[in-house]
Amino acid sequence: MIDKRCPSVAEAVADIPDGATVMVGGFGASGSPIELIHALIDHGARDLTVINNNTGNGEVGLAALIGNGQVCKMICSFPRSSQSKVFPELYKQGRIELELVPQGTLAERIRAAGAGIPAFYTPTTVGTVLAEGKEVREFDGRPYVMEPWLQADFALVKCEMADPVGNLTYNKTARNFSPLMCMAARTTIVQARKLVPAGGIDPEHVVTPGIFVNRIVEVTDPVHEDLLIAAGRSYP
Amino acid sequence: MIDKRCPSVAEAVADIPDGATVMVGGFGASGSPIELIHALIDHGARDLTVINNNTGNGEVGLAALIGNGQVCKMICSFPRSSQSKVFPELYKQGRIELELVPQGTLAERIRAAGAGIPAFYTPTTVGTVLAEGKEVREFDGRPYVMEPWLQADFALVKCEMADPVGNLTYNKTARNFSPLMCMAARTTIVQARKLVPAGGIDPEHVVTPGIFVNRIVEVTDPVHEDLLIAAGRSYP
Amino acid sequence: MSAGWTREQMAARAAQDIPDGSYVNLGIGIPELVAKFVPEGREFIYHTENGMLGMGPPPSEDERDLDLMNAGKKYVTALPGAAYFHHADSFSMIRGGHIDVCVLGTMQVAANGDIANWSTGEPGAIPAVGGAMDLVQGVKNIYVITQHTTKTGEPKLVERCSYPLTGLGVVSRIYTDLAVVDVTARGFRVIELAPGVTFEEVERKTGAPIMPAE
Amino acid sequence: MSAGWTREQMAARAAQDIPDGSYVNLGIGIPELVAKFVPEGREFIYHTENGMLGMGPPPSEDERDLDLMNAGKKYVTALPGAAYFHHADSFSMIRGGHIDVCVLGTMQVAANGDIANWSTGEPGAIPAVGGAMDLVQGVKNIYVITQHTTKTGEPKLVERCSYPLTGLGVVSRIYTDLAVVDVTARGFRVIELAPGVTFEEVERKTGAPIMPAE
Repeated sequence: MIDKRCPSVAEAVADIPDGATVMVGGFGASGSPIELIHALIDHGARDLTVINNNTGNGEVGLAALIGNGQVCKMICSFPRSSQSKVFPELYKQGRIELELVPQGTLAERIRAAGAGIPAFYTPTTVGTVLAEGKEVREFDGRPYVMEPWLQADFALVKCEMADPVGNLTYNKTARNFSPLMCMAARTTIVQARKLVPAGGIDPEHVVTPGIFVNRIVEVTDPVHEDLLIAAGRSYP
Repeated sequence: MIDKRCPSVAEAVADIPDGATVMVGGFGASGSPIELIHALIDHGARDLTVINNNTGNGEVGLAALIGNGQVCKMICSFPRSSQSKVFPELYKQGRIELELVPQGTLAERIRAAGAGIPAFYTPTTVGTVLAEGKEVREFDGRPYVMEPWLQADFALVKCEMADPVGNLTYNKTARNFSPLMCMAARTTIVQARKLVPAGGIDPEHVVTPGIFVNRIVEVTDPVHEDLLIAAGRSYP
Repeated sequence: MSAGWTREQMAARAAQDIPDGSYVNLGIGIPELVAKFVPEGREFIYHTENGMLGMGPPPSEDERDLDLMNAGKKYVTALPGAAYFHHADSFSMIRGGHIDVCVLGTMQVAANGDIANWSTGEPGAIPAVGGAMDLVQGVKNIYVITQHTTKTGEPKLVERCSYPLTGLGVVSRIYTDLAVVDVTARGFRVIELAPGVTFEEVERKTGAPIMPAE
Repeated sequence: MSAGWTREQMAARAAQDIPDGSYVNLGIGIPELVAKFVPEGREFIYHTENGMLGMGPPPSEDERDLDLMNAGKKYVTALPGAAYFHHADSFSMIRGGHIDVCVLGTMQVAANGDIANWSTGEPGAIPAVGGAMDLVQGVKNIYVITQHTTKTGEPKLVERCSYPLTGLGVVSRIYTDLAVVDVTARGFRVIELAPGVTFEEVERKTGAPIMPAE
């Protein structure tokens, strides 16, 4: 039987090289694959380009990865929040690059990569500074901006249930970007709260079909970013 | 409470005007909303442009709608099959127009309409007669064809379960184009095998969120095209 | 000088203009208050960009689910009939014109419907746009709730936005502490004054020509 | 003249070249037979365009579900680990390069990898393309299974396709009743002959220059 299970988060991320482009699931704290991110910190790959809606919070998870100096560029829609200090500081020091992408365009560019669509047109950003330098074209008399797909070498994703074939379900709004990132990355690495046998997920309820998943690690009791921050934790 | 239920298939389709563009769910017999199509035959709207993967089978459902002279143009990927006689005859007589669209492009054009994407690029059809007259453009050295969205006035769709808010689930491969058509049509009309109260569908299992649905008719024991054809039936 | 409408009253006034059964997306801040003032006999279905329709009020401490939050990253609940979906589907709802009303806060709105609510454009500031540009382009009706002026008394309703734009010509109606103002083809027009507020006060505090109610 | 490989033997030979764990899409006709000859110790996961991964063999009469069919509109089953999805997701798998192998029948294949398998181009014929053009552009490896010649003896492996193309330069390997043929940068090359078949016979029945096995 096909079995994409991987024994540990450490082994799952071990081949992520310096300079890789890595998509990280989650919207704020919800759906953030903290254990996989911390394994990537331990692993130590540098010069990473990271794609996430935000830039992490506190000094754990994505913020810790950035704080550890492993990220040279962030592609995101909202790089600050009440609890994000790490990215803003590095950014102001000119030590990290930022590509700001509106949230819907970010989602659609990731999906496009997964769907083999190299570019598409969207009304979002027309007439704003974020459209500067981009092709604008009219359809039915309305202007649209052309946006390219957004591919990645790896995706790190947290899910609720997984089977060994790689079928995934998510928990509530922790779903967010993760199904899209699974589609768009060359290698998709998933941490699952619960592993079930093939057939353990109703084929009607699968959100991410296994074809988009390469490695699955069971993390039965994942830490949650909000709770780590509330407890004043940092990583490593 | 929001309630999109409609008492009958006849009332559900009563405002479809002559000249409308109508998407019809289903892939071959699977997922074909036969009762809604037959109601449309009874209703009698003419000069319809119909979007479906095929052109119907036998002399029921979509084939009957075409046979009744109500359709002036079909947009589909595969207009013939072992049991489709109606369309081929009209087509050879020059009495019905055909826009042939590859299946994946058809699906993506419908999704694009629902997603507010007026055009996108696809590698499909590059270098073939189906790309003639279309814009071809290179991305990363590979040629792609530009394709526009495909909108519709109405969608007729069959689903498995529906709640009054319009959340839908489907049955197995009867899902096919239907969730996309729900997104792309100005008015989406659904026949549901089973109506459940709001909350009767787990929010994690919703395939089509209610925002894409306008009217729901319960058809508890829908006929299946394959069985009608096997029984030699025709409509009206 | 009158006190005009409170934040709650502004939200309640906006809620009056949203038809029953609307799909509604509420921005962070005063717009969120709209959900507290749904008129009797109406029901709105709330969309949140991070992948949910049928969003309900904040949970009590013990019903809180850390994986159930809104786009403002606040914990919320799911009402019967809710649905979860991924970000591409969520923004298909926005970009595809399926959401009826979006109520947003703003820094500036111009007489031609331009809105600037994402960046002050200050050098060194960290730009953050989120879903704002998608919402203003995609949602059918863009309503703005805002104080009529800034804390320092500068008008927020202006002839031309000086801050970087979020979208061009997208706002149709503005609810301030002083008035309800429509964006018309000929510019701002008051359609209702807060109790005790005069048109002259509104005119004085507006940074562009404004027409009185007809 | 040898009988060469049977339809089943062609399918079995193709199956040998598909690695364990591959995601596979099988065209209608001889390609479907590949599923009967999966080599010992390997497992393929079958994709069908109409929205399913993990497709299993045809059902018995009493386990048949009218809503569970493949792209050829034949009834099928779902194996443990199957998933259903809509058409846009299904063709994202195809167009996005997620499917490893597609095995197709054909009318013609050219020495440069062009394939023509959707239309004879006859005037008056009803064109029907289905998912063929998506598959040949999107799937990583396009294999063709076909008789080496038409029923009337015309070569199907040709210098240039005379029928309307499905895709350009996409085919990498061809399994015929006479040989396994690779499409290389320098044209056709035999990599294996069916038992009792000579290279000369293959060469004679091929409509383009062809190189012998090395």
